Amino acid sequence: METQPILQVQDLYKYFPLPRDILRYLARKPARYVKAVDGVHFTVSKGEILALVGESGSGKTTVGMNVLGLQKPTRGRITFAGYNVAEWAEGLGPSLGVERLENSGIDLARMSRRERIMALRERALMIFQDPYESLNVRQKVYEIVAEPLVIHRITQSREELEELVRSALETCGLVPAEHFWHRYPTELSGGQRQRVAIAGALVLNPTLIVADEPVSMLDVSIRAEILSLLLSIRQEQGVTILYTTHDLATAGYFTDRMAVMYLGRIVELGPTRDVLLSPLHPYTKALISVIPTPNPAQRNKRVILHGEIPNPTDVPQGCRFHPRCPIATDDCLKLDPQLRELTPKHEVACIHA
Amino acid sequence: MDALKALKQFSRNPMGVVGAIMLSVIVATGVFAPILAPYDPYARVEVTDPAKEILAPPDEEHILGRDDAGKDVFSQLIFGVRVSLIVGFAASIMSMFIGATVGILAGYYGGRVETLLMRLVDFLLVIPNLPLMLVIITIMGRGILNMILVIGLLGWTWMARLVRSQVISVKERQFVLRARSIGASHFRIIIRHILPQVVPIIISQAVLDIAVAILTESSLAFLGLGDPTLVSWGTMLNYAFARAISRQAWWFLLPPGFAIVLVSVSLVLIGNALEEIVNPKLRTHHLFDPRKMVAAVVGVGVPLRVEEMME
Amino acid sequence: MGRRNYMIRSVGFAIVTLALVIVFNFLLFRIMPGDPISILIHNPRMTRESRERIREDFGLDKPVWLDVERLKAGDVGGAFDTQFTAYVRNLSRGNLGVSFHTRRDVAELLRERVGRTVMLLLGGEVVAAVFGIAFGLLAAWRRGSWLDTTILLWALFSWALPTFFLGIILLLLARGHLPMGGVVTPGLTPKDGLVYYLDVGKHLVLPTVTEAVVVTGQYILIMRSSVMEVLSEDYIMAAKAKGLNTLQIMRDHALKNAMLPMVTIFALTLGIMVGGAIQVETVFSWPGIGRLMFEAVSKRDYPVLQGAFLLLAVSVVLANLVADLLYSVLDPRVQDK
Amino acid sequence: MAILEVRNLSVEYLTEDGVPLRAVEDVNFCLEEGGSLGLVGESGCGKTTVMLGLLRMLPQEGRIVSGQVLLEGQDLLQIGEAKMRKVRWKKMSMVFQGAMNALNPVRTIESQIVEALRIHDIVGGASEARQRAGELLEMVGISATRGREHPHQYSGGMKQRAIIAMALACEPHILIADEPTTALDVMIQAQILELLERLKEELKLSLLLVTHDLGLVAEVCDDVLVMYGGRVAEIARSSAIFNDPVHPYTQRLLQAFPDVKAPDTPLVSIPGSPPRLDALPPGCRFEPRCHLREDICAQRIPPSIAVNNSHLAACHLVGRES
Repeated sequence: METQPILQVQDLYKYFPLPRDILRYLARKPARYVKAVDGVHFTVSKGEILALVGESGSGKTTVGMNVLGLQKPTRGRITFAGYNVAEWAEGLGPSLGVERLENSGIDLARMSRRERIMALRERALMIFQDPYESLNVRQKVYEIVAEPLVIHRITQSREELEELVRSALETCGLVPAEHFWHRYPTELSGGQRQRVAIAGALVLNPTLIVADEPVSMLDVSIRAEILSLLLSIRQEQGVTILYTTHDLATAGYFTDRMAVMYLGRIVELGPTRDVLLSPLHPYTKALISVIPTPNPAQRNKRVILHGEIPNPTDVPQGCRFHPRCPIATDDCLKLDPQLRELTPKHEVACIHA
Repeated sequence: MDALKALKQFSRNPMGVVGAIMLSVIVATGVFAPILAPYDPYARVEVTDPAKEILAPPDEEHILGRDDAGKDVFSQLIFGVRVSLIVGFAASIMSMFIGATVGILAGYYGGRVETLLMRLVDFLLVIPNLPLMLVIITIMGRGILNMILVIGLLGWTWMARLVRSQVISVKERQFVLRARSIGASHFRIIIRHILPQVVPIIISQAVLDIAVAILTESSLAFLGLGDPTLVSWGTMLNYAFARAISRQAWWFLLPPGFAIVLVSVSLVLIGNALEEIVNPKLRTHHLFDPRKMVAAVVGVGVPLRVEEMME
Repeated sequence: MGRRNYMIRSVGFAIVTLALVIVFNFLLFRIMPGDPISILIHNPRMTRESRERIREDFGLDKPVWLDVERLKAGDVGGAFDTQFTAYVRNLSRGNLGVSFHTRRDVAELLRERVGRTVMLLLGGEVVAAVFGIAFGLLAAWRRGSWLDTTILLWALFSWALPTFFLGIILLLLARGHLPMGGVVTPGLTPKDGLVYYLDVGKHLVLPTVTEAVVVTGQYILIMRSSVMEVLSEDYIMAAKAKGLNTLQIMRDHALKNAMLPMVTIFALTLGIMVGGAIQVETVFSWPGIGRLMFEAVSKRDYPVLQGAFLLLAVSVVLANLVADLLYSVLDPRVQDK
Repeated sequence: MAILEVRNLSVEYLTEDGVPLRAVEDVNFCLEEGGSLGLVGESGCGKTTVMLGLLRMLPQEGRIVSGQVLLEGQDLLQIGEAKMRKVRWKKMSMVFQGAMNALNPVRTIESQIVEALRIHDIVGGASEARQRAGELLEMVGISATRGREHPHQYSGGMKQRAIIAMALACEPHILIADEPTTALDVMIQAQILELLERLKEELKLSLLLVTHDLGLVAEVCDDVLVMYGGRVAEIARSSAIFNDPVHPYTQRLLQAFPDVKAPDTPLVSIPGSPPRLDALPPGCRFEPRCHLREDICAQRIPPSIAVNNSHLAACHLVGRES
């Protein structure tokens, strides 16, 4: 696979201020923050599928939102197609040396803020967790899929619009498209709804798709279909996919690389197969060991971590995992380990690995 | 939920249907008042028979008798529909627009906009309405326009609160985030994605607001603040209470009162039926003795829809 | 945010609201078209003395808000010697002006009558709350039954009833059985002991019932849907699975949870009840604040109107504050909000 | 010995138009004393309806059309409501799906446990009840002092523990767990699972686990019942279901279930989606999606055929090839 980076996340921090308590405010105590993302970096190549896995509160969804420019990073830089996304979305003007969006001939520097946001929205899209929730039940399938085209003024002609919607729906397996597009989402099954949602993103020919738990609300029997649909989209259109999930098992089936997140940090990053079959970080090891497998013969030793993920307002000193780590030593209290490459392309943030 | 389905659901609610029929009859009465009324409500009728009093109980000429000024009560009653409906609808449309706009802006934008707007709402909400209206109309002068303005400008607080809370829950939903992620502008999100979700609630509240406006108008008129140039039920009652109660002139006293009740009951029945459609939480509950179900078998309670069962 | 914060916030809001009420009340009688006070001053029937007294009371020779001239001259203290500060000063001394009509001190007029209105409101609120809660609970519990339908219809009907008309009907119906108006039969005084109080009680029946009906319907409707919402929660199902019978579930789980929002509702409807009191007192010639306002309206007695409105508004604001504080004590979830 | 036996259970829901819909049809199974049975299926397969039926807690629109629910030989569908209340929690208690909502938000955790104890006269005085509630909380790994707190002060995992403590308050014989871990994170899931397994051994509970998660069942259950479209598809010992599934649905479902330890195995999906209750296929419920379907499958509902004495499958093709 080509290794041209399309997305670079460098030193990303996203802190959410807690609502300020009146008394604290009067006492001039500093505001407290939820440290949702606390120093994350990774790179995604064009056409690659990267899984961001972690439990709730690990910050994986926040990373996705920042990548799309739907939230503004507290600190750090996200570069998508050569542009700083945060500034792009905020319209603060182009940074870095690259002046042109690759292959498009668009000069971002000359665009208004709104135009810049639109240029980003057109290229980086999101697929959501819950197809029952992510579609407006008062819109018909056709309106849902056509809406992005209308917003981005892709075409003026009705026929062309219809054609684009049709082809997006049919790419997503809703054949024939006419059979579906007059219906409301409530008349479709869960799997079909998620296909509609994917078609609604695909119709813009995006460069990047952030898929946030796209199958976790679906029945097991239809998950594979949706995952292979995402795979084929990558194959045929070269779309880069950032797959955020808590489910290591589904991630194992279709992602190239995997980043395991814990409390706002990536603790392990490497090729999916390597991470799942020979995990290096104690957290990853524990996580993999507790995932139930449908095979009673394979009931192996579970490594159950006790306690819960600490509150992201009070991140533990040193290694953030040490309070729950089965192999923690005194050094772990002092050192905040950074990612280092242990085996080729397989990075881990643990001093004991 | 599309309009057709809502209409179907509405037609299943007997109270709502009764209310709708009542209201249509009342509206028709208002529209055709000049045809229906046997006399000019503003003119005193010549009392030819000197044996008869001016304030007279019903007879074959005046089916609801005459008031103490010699005017036909029935005709006044029919023309009174107009004032009630005009004030009710105009004021509630006004408060619907203000309330919905404030609610949507506060709910959608949040932050300072919300704090500011909702503080204003809370302020207006705790100020006792009727005394305030009393004061304002006393100062500004009586008249139907002032009446509409005062009721409309002070009666939007519930609407704003209701819409805001609804918008807050709608805007947290994923399809709104999705709309943002495909580049939809705030305007588009509000109009295309949020408004359709809150319109049912706005309508069901607006219907109730019409009733409130009509009741308020009649109360103010009863307290002597009605438009002196128009026949309104409240004004009729104001006169009747001042001059006819001691003489037991029930024909002058009761009809306008019952007319008000009729209008507001019809609106309340409709509003209640709409609310039951709009708020699905009013539909299921867990306290039920299954043996009664077996006994009753069909047609009890509000059954689930198929989609809900599948989830 | 803790409970303490919530309370501070409520108190803060109440203070701001009170300040706004005062400014608003000041404004209402000066900025409105037709400016009542200037009308008054030009009233030829006024004696010279009372005109002077009003002029002084209202500080009419001074600017409305701020004396810019004196501020420019550096006299900061004097710059605030305005109509508004005069108004606030009078207010803080309990001086609400003098009635145009009776020439009596407004504060005194209000003081005389406030007890009777409070009696009415309190009685009405208690009766309405008891019936509203009981019937709302009953209707929600028996949802879909004829009982529910009956209660619902009654609630909707009473909600749709104009207060004054209900008063008139009761007046007609009770003719000969109960006193038609006033507080007490003329001639009786507190010295008559029990007879006096029984007589007052009799006079109270009709106004209280009317006042209660104003909001009972509303309470029933809100309680009914509140209980119904609670009953659709999972913890009700859990309680049933625990083996609780219906009565226990209603008493131990549904009632308290459904009652919480009612606390706020009780206070909010006080504003409506105050409006009801004006009508009730008018119909039953009950000499309280409401009747006073009605008379003031017909006689254009602005100082009385202004004073009565201020009193009512302040009371409702304070009642809401109490409800807010009570709510924060009753609902354990406040700590999370 | 079977502690709970369900025979020919059928449940219907009434739609708005008064049309009855079969949500559960002709379901039979046994729960062995001290055993554990997993009730598995996808959404809408009727598993939750079966569970609610056992406790006679169906929503207003649902009714049991036929069948027997034998608890220690006694048919629960024949006894009065007052007696049924004594069965609930005392004999059969349950852990709910969505722990967040199964606790009353305005009452303390302790008072909700105490309530269960007192309803069933487990303890005498109030202080004794509180004492016992504390013990129960400690048993599930919550410090007794935190019993005075309200649910919103607990994390999701703690709420689920508290609910388990509450469920075990009256020392029931049977514990029904409906998706006990679904809304929880993987690690918390594992903690809860470990807790359930430990308590099951210690307290000699019989466990009925209702879930969509085959992995969970494989970890916990001795027997597995697979439901599809309101009917039993296959029921067998756990090892048989996972190693030698007979019903095509079970086979496909297993292949569709990703195994984290074998990321190279291809993932299979079942085309189409589960049937809607208002449009059930006339024959085998799985026929429209089945890769092995034959003409007969569309015409006749397949009977339960015994593969061996502990293995039943409702498929026309069972025993064909061999």
